[in-house]
Amino acid sequence: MRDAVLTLEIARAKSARGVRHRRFVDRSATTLLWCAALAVLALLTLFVGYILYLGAPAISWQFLTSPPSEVSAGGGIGPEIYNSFYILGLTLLFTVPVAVAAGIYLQEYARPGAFRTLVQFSAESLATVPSIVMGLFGLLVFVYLLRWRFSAIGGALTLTILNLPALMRVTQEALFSVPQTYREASMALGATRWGTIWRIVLPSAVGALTTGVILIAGRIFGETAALIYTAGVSVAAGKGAYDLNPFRPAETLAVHVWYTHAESVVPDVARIGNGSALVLLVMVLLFNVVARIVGRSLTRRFTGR
Amino acid sequence: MQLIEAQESTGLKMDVRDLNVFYGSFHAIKDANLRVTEQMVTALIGPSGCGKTTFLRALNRMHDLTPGANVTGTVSLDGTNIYDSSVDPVVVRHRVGMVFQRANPFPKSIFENVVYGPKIHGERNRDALLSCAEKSLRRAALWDEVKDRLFRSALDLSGGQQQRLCIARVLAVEPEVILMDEPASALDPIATSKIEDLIGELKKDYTVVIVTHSMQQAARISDITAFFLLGDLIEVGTTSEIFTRPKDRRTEDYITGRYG
Amino acid sequence: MAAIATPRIGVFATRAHRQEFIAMLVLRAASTFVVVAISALFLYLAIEGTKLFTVDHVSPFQFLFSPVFNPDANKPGSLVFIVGSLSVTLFAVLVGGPFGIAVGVFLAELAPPRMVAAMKPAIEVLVGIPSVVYGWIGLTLLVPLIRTVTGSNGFGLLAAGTVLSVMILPTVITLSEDAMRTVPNSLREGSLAMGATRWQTISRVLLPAAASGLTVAVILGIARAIGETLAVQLVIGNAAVLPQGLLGATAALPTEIVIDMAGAQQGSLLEHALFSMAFLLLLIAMALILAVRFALRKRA
Amino acid sequence: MHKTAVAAALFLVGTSFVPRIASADTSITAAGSTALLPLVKAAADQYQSQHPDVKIAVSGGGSGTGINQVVQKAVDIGDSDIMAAGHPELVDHRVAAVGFALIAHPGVRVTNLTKKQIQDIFSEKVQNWKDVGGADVKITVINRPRNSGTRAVFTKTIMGDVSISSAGLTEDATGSVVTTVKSTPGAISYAAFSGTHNQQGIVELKIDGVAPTDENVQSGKYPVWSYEHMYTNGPPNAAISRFLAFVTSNSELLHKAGYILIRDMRVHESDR
Repeated sequence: MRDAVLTLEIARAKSARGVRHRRFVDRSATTLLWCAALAVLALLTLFVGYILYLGAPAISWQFLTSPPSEVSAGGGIGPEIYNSFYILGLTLLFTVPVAVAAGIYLQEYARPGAFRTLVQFSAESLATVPSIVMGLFGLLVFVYLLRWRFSAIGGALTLTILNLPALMRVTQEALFSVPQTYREASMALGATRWGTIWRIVLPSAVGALTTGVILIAGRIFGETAALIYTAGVSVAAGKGAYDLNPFRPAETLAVHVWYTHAESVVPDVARIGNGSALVLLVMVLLFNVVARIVGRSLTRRFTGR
Repeated sequence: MQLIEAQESTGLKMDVRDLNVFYGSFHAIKDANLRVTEQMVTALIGPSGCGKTTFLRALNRMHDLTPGANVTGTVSLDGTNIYDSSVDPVVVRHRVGMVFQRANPFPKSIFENVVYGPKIHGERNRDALLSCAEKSLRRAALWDEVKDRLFRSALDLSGGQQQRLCIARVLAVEPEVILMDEPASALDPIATSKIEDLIGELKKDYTVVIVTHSMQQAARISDITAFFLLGDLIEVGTTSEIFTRPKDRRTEDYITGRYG
Repeated sequence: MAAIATPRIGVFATRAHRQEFIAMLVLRAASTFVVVAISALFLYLAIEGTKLFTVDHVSPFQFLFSPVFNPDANKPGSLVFIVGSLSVTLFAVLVGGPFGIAVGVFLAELAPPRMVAAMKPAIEVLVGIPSVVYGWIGLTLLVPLIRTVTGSNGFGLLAAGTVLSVMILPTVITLSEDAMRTVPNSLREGSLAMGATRWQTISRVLLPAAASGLTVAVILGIARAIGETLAVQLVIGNAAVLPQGLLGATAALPTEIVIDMAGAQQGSLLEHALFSMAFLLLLIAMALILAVRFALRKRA
Repeated sequence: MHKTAVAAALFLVGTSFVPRIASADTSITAAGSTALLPLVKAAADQYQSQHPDVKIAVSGGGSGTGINQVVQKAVDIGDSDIMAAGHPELVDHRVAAVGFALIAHPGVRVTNLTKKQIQDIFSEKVQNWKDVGGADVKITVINRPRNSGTRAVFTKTIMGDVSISSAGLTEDATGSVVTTVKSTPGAISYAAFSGTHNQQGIVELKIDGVAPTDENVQSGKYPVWSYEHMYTNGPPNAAISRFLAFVTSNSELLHKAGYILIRDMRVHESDR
């Protein structure tokens, strides 16, 4: 009898220690995970702060608007900013319709089967193609095969293919988030599949879709490796730098950062790199903010919420 | 009144023969046969999971939308099998409308919800759409409650109002048959009674097939009742027959409350 | 009553049918384009990437396993770049992988909603920062730091690996968070109900349950790392030698391509060798996708 | 969606006419060597401001790209630091000469190296600056990529048969070479005068006691120099000839950009 009581006591003491130990491990792990997450935020703050610190002195109206210099100090990034937006616009013009259409097909139409599997596998494969490899493909097709030389349109088409999978994914996710009941209600009223998609599904998804597109636009804006051998590393002189003709070489801002460091001989490389990096970063932040605002307001407008 | 008499007194709207529905390898409906009579309310009752809703969705080819669902047998609408390869499911759904268990208004204004059907079927004239909206909302006994806020979001309506809006939306398409899948199950008693009154009104012009989990509701509003159990259609009869003199033992057990 | 076989409201129904038909055609065409794009890419690179073997008669074995890269002397051995690529990627996965998974687990299991709300846009921004800006930060902040601390010249495996570790974070975080969220709640509740602590639940029940999803997160992290070009090129040192320890300068497949492509004459052995490297990168990417499919199939 | 698709189609159709419209003007395209790019670009800027009817598009890409594209007639002018061997159809236009300086980080405390010492450094026989009379600092060799014209000139004029060790760092181009030498203690590399003369924070080393100046290049005392080439596929037309003449003769621009006028050269390639 006494022995039994004693055993129980020991067991209790042991389990109390076990509980303390388990609680300790739990707390430590929790703390560690918190630290990891905070480290990500800290890292981002560090990057933004650092680039801001480096780049702010370089920024001036003159820097943002004047043409780059090849030889002497004092070059700006005006044409590069223009080209970045120009190629971004072209890319979106091509990639959004194709990606949205393919996304709709996969999400709303395709039945499980060989064709859907093929399209999905193609999209996944395309998504992992390194951007430099895509750049070489662009070089082969647009520069060598079609003889377009280095051109804005060649760059834009290369980026179109590069960003198709991401945009398809955004489309599929936006469509997936539309409740199935909307589709059923519409079909039960005698709407066709396309009628349902056009009038109900797309308007409901347009907010999420736009947010996704703008976020990807931010990435297209900063793309570099795929453009070096397709859109080239130079801008035309004078007013020609702001040409609307897509068949001209068009160095973008991100390419300029690399190019200035790697290839140019101007003495103020650091200033140009710092300033350009800051502009790129600000654009990314801007795209993120705009994506959320526009997405929210479109959702409100198209769904009456 | 006997079932046969009742059906002969009006007319046969839909005729379901040897209907089987599979979800993948799961056999959800087994050899069901049912005749749906014009201008009457047919209620489908049975315990949860017995296949009532599955059966209902077979009547306007909603299973086309469910990947993996497979339907065999025939469902005739005015003598034409709606599963025939020459038949367009879109036209079927145009003629056989459906109201769902949970109100599912589109995230648009009340007006846009009601005129959605006419719009997709090609009506562009705004006056015509407006008068159609008013007519449908009046028929759904909702007009007085929403006439001042037609262009506000439908999602701001109460649950009961939303469900009547969904009925109005179906009415605007001018279907011949209205399928209702437990339309009042998510509503409070007052809203429920409004819907029930509405169904009573509707059968003057339409053929209604309604799934309900409430035997009282079936007794109150239907003319004909079909009892389902585990994918089998056990028994069909006039509502009074089923509730007073069921032929099958299982029906009786259910009516008297021996199943959940 | 007209038969349903012929549309009741004739003209509108046919119009709708026409639209449906055209829509279907357009959507299918767009989907087909995706297939055509990847096929053309693969085909083109396969043709250009094998000219080294078919036109220049270099043995694939020499290309893959010889460390001597001297195209002028017909010696396009790419072992250095292959090993370089694998080393920086391995480094990135060893550092960024666990870190990213930890943050993913945190977001799915522990983070209060406000923390999630703060982290999501932060991760989006990390994805959005152009790789050349990562490279720039590496070049102006990390390389001097390594130089000061270790006394090496700062360029090399350590710098490149560190930059890549940060760059794969968003991919790994997002995908591992998704993987954790797909674990059914019943497992979570079951474990907690038996008196397990939160950490025990995570480590013994949830992580194993999410294993295939986490594997996918890491694999796609690898895919991101192995193809990264400019951020690596700016800090790796671009020395065509096998990495001599963590501080040694070396080169990777993408960096070698971007450096030598500009000077390569069309049809030269060098150009063919560079395209072979690009093709190799493509094959690695494809292999990773197959690995993802395999990992996901195991779960199903 | 319809509208976007239609717009995209219209745009594509529309843009396919643009090159034809553009070619109605006098239009010259040049691509290639990045060592020559600053000069060609600056010259194009000036030339266009004097001749508004002429449009000149200049892009880089590297010497190899320049030769590739002019061979394929994708550009009118291919810029190159190196001779285009094996392409008899190309016509060589030497537009300038340029010298190349050996540059080092100031901390190495060396101002002069012999040819032999340079060979030892770049073949990694010597790995510390103290072995060539400088500070006790490890040598970091920085090279240019394999097909770089600069590297070719350096190899030909200094290294001879001694091969460059592949253990050194590689930087893409003149600009990054200079930046990296500036920031890396113990670094040594080589780059065109156009990229080194106007820089602070680096030392330009004498070779066998001869300073890297334009004057020494012109007189033939300083060994590391080469011509810069602008290739046309067949004889150039009148417009291109005029532009090439402008590049070759614009002494002010050439000097500013760090190049040497051909007519100022008192030695020739064949003299070496």
